[in-house]
Amino acid sequence: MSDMLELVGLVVDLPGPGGAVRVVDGVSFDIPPATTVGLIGESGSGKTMTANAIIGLLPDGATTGGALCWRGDDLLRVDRRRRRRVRGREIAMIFQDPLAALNPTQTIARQVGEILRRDGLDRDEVRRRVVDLLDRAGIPEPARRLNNYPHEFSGGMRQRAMIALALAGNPALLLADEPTTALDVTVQARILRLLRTIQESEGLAMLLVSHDLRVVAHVAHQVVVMYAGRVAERGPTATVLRRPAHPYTRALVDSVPAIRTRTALAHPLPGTPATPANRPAGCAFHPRCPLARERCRTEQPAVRSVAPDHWTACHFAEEIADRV
Amino acid sequence: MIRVIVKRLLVGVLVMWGAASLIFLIVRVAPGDPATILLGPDADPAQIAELTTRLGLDQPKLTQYVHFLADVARFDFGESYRLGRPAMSEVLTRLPATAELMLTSTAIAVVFGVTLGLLAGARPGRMVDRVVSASTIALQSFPTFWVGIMLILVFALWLGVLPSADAGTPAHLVLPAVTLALPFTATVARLTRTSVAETMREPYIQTARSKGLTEPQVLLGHALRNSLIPVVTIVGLHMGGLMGGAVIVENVFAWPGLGSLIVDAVAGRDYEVVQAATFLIAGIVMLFNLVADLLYSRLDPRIKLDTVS
Amino acid sequence: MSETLLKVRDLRVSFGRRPGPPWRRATTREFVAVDGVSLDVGPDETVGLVGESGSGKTTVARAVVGLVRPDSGTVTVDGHRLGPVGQRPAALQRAVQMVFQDPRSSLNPRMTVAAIVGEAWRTHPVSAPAGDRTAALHRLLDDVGLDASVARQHAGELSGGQCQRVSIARALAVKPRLLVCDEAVSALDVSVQAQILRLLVDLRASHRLSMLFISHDLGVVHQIADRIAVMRSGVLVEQGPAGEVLVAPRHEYTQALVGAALELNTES
Amino acid sequence: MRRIPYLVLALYALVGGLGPLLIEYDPVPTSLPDRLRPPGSDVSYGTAWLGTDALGRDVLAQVVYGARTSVIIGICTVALACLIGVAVGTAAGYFRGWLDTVLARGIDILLAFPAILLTIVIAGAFERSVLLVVTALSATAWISFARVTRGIALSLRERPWVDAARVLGVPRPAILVRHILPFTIGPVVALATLEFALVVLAEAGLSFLGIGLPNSAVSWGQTIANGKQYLETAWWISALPGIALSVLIVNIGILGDQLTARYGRGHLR
Amino acid sequence: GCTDASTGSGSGSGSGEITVAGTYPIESLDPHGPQGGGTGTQLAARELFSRLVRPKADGTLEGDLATAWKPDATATQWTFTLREGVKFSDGKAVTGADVAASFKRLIDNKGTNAANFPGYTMTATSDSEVVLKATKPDAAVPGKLATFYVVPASVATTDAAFFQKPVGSGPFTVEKFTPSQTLTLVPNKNYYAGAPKVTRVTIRKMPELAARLTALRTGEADVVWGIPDDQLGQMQSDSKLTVETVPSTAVFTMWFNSSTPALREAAVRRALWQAVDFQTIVKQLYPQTGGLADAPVSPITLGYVAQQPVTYDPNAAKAALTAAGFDFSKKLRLQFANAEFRQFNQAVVSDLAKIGVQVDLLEKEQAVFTKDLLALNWDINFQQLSNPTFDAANTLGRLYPCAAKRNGYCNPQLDQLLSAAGSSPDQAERVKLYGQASQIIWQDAVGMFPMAVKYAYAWNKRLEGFTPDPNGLPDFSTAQVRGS
Ligand SMILES: Nc1ncnc2c1ncn2[C@@H]1O[C@H](COP(=O)(O)OP(=O)(O)OP(=O)(O)O)[C@@H](O)[C@H]1O
Ligand SMILES: Nc1ncnc2c1ncn2[C@@H]1O[C@H](COP(=O)(O)OP(=O)(O)OP(=O)(O)O)[C@@H](O)[C@H]1O
Ligand SMILES: [Mg+2]
Ligand SMILES: [Mg+2]
Repeated sequence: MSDMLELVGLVVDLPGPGGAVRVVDGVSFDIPPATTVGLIGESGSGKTMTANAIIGLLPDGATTGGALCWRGDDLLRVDRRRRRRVRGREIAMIFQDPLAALNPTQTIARQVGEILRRDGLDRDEVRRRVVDLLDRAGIPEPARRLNNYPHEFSGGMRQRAMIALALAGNPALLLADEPTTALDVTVQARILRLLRTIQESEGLAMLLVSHDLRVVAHVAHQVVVMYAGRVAERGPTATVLRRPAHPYTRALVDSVPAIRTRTALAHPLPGTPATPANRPAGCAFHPRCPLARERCRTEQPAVRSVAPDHWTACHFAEEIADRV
Repeated sequence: MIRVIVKRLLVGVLVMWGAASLIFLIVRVAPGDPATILLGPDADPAQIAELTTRLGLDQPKLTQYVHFLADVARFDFGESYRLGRPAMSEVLTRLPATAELMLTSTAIAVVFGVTLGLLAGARPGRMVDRVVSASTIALQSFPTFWVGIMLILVFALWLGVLPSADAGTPAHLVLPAVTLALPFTATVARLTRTSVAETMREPYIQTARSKGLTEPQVLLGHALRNSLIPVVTIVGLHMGGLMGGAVIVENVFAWPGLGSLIVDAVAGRDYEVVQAATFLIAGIVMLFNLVADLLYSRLDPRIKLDTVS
Repeated sequence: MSETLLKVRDLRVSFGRRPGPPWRRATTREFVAVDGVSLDVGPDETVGLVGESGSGKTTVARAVVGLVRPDSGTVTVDGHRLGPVGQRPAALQRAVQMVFQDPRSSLNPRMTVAAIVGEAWRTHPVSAPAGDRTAALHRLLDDVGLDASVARQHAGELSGGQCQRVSIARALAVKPRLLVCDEAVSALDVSVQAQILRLLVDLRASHRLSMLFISHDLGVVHQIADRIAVMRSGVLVEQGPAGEVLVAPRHEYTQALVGAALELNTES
Repeated sequence: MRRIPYLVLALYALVGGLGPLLIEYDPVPTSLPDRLRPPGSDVSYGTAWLGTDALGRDVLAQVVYGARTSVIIGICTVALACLIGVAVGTAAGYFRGWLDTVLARGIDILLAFPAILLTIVIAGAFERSVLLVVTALSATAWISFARVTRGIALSLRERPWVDAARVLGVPRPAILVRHILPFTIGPVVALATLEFALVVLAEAGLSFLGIGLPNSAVSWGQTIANGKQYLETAWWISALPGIALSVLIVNIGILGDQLTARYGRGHLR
Repeated sequence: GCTDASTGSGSGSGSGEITVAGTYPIESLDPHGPQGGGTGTQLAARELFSRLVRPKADGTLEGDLATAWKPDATATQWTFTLREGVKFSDGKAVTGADVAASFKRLIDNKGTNAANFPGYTMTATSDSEVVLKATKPDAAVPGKLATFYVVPASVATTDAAFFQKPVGSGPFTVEKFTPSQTLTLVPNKNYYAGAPKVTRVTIRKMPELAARLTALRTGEADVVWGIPDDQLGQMQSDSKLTVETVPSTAVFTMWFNSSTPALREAAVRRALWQAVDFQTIVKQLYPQTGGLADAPVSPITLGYVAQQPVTYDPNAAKAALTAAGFDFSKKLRLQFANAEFRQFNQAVVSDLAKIGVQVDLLEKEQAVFTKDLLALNWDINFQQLSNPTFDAANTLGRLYPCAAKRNGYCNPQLDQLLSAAGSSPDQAERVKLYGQASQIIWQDAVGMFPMAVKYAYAWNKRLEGFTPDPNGLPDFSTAQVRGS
């Protein structure tokens, strides 16, 4: 019964106009306790769907495959009640846009404390715990803010309230889907710092979904790079960003403009990102890949280890370092 | 808050003035005049002319309009030629019956409509949704008078469980209120359905689910209140439309309300009563809209009546 | 011809009402979004405008193209004072064009790419190519890195990056002197963002364009701007060459901004 | 499943269009000896498959011919209301300013005003005709269109592509026609189906109040209203056109739902 | 009896209350007001007030307030002897002064009934005698007075408050009155002929026929009249109900507008009449409540003389029209006002169409109909003309002289006959003269007179002693609820 979440060949199919679309295709990685795993990839690469599959909130009509091992159970196969128990109490989630993700017609206290109330705590106890949670999430004078509505909070405070809400069920794993995308840079830095503090002090496991490499670089211990619904590369953050073992990661890293220096922008990655709906055969990245050859067009590369803990899905990973 | 209500009431006065002027214009443009209709087909032209003068209807329309406005400002709506009584007091005596009918059917419509809409909207596309959607359209597709007469035949004549026409006891209220409520229920149900379905797509519903709530808890605890916001507006706006249904229902069920008074007044070219009734209805509709807005800001804390934030 | 192409002087914009849902009534309280901003853009120069959300960057941009009417202050191009949109002489109207943030909604999804560019040409016949318009269209699309086949597609069918390229093509079609880019790459994926930035850099040189480039991403601005202006709550707090402002910010707000920004390859 | 409404509407169009060629009917001649015969009876002019009315006229023929009148009234009213409503609504929403203020207040007035009163007065007071019924019903029906399109125009005018067109210098009429109007079509069509149903019903209601179409016109509303006193004894007179009406309205409603689901989201309020 | 039952509840058997489901609204209780001639007001007035004379079901007059009346030699001055000991409901005696004041009030109010008495005056010669002075010989005075009701002398010309709960000398007094909705009556304890046996009469407007008849069959209403033929069968098959029809004074009257060029010639009008098979229409549509008319006035009217029936002959009609140069391409406008006559008129139009005469059937709202009627804005006009006075003077004498300008027909000879008939004190002479006038009207086809109307009444069997009234104005004072 380890507190490690293991994704084993996770598959998510969504109904589309022309039949089911495999938006997550055999994704495997794990989230060890007390570790932050960053999940990056461009828009539509299936990051959100992966996170939603973990918490079990896929859109209507979605079907899943593979396995999600959590505390000895396969979350894809447990009954509805167990699934619901896991939600909020064992695995909690923070959503992208804190304004949209908070119910506009309920007070902050009510929303943060809802899970506690459902657990049968009395009012004063709930109130005390909510104040504590808000305090831990870094909301100043939490007791005075209890009866505020979401719209009366600033963006950063809303996200803090979301974090308090997620912590209310005392989860072991926190899923954060683009938690800072809607925020200003200065606020973003503060929220990221907070997330890291909480993760460290509570010993939480965390999945940080983002398309922003800088954010992941700052917070995550490990990264998983997704492209068109598949894992392209995964490994320790420093290794992956410094010595990518997949041309896509390489290109991503190169595309991020530095702030204090003027980089060249010499050879931006050509083409548009592949989507799960029209995923090229073979390696999904091959149309944009500078290393692509015939084999890439026909054969889907397996995820293989290039170093301890460092995995890639590229036939020619070894050549990448040479070309830099 | 008070200031806003006052402001709304002032705008309301403007709107009521507009409504009153509109009806003043329309009834006077319509052919046929009070004197002729009062005296009936047996009258001779001299008598008609005489009565027209007596009623002050020989004056230029503009003069009449100015007098009308001056009277309205003093809340004097004149006397009904037909009934020989102050028009407004006549309208007011009829108001309770119509109010009873309209409020009951609104209550029926809201209770059933919201329930059905909630059931359907919770899972769009499912069986319940299809059944509710189809049956609500069906409900809207029967002419009100036809439904009314059928209900009379079935429940009063054949089953003999309810009185057919007339007013007074709660039993008398059932058939007319149901007749009036049926299409309205359908409207509310359909609107609630759309609204619930839309709300269920909101991110905060996902948040609620991520707390491990059951679907009914999510639906009632998080979706219902937010979905009701547009419903409240429509219910407020629908009062005018309900009045239209009330005219027919009152006719069928001999309900002693405002609707039949208005129909008779229009037929009898009873200008004063038509004007007083319009004025009153416009006022009530405005009031309902104000109440809807107040309710609105209760339902949605983001909306402050006084938006000066 | 004067030294500067665009001259913004003491621009002040206030809004009588905050944008809000339609059921809200207008309020009379005034909100000053831009307060006394002065800004120059020289010929062939790119000026970056940065600042946090709500600091008034977009408002400045919209004032420059004439979509908002300033309370006071002037906007001049080549020494000609510019009024609001629709009241500008055609030549000046087309001299200043804009690329918007959201790639999808800045194109009418029901129009084909050819129609979108055609509309620009129809509006300003001076800038329309003499001779075969189809060939000219294909040339233009090629300039912005699009395939000729895109011409027949509806805007709704294009990807984000393609949309932004079409937006740029539409702007370029009327041969503007100044391109205002309001967060033109913010909504795009990093790899596509890099493509568009590259494209803008190239076009700037080939079309002799001046640019007012707005972004909240300091890294992006640094890649393209010659000079950078920093805004905070409607006021310009700092202005200077790009390297200087970002490497050695003088104003404390700029310092905070640069400090908060994360770099990919520095551990903090 | 999705096709059913289209099939039914096609069937109605066929019956309304071709029916009159196959079945002859003139509302003027009556055949008193054949009055109030149940469906399937043999009457002097053949077999009355759907029975006869109180003047011995064929109900089937009335259903077939009534389809045309009802549909024409529905279409004309909706078209008129749509034209006025869309023009006023888009203009007000796009141009804002005093036009919008006047419209908003005007709509307030008309909403506060019992619509039935307007209809009763117009329909009751002037000489009956299809045109009058259309006018009376349009007098209030346009409001919904104006409200919906105004809302759309209000939100569309803030769209970047409209701004882009303005920056480009595209003239205002062209902006309205090219960049605003096309986007109102979906919701307007969805609303039109709803209004169509309401209009057809309202015509029946007017006939009930005795202020509907002239007697020479054949419409479902007329037939249903004429049969109302025979609901117990000769149910077929109003039940059969009633069913025809209901089936039409249900199918238009379903169609409207489909269209709303496709285009209307968020705009229909 | 049952005293505290709420007026709204359906009357349970055994209670002395009856509920009357009426078609027409009662808008005003003032019999002298502008609407005094309206059916609703007339119905209420005869329950609330007394008249000098009143017609019986066969059209003959009997004394109400008056016990005797006689004209002078020229019939210009009529003397009425009043009944002794009649009291108003408030206990005050009814005197000659009250009668004279009421008459003055009637004249001053200038309602339609007042037009029957142009320049007439009434004086009270004593407490028990009044004298009516006409401006010219008028033999129809007693009949005309059938619509003249007596109120206390103290009532002002306009006195809305009084007529909310009026004081009268009729069999009933008002308990509650909601204009055009309900009128609740209770017996007048002071009624000279003894207070009625029913404890309460509620006259309620029920505009919808189905609701009215259902209420009757479920026992919620006790009396309904004006039942269409098509619904009569159902009532007759209901064992709880008594159904009766009575001949009325009403006649379907379809005037031709003789001032229209197309209809100026009598031959054309006669031909049109001939073209309609009224026999069949009446038999089919009104098997129980109608009969082919044979005079412009109904058989129970004074002045009725049967005329030669017009036989249906479409061929002859067509020939006559062609001979008269009738323009078949022009449409005639036939106007009527009430949906209940729609079928009849449609049948007429159908018959006319058969010989190629095109008719636009215009169903008009009452207000528009009346206006157009008086403005002669029609070619054929349909009306159901009834005659509350039972005297041809009120119909023939009032509507057919040139001066009346009611139908564009003008015939000095007819004027003369009518005027003579109106002023002759000799009843037989009057009937003869009206017969001659009727013949001219009939022959010249001033209008078509297709049907004499019978009113169908249906009432609950628990109601006894109820007599249907020929003018649709039944009297409830004689009725009694069985077992109460
Ligand atoms: N409700 C849905 N129904 C059908 N397809 C969907 C739905 N939501 C997402 N998709 C599709 O699934 C794929 C993966 O989407 P997902 O949201 O996981 O991407 P993402 O990596 O989170 O992208 P982003 O950075 O834009 O959030 C996309 O192609 C998307 O179009
Ligand atoms: N049309 C408008 N009506 C009222 N207020 C407005 C309007 N447009 C902008 N504002 C307000 O003006 C201020 C400046 O807005 P602006 O859009 O210029 O900021 P920005 O710097 O572009 O921000 P962002 O980075 O979020 O785009 C904001 O507070 C905004 O709310
Ligand atoms: Mg996502
Ligand atoms: Mg902006």
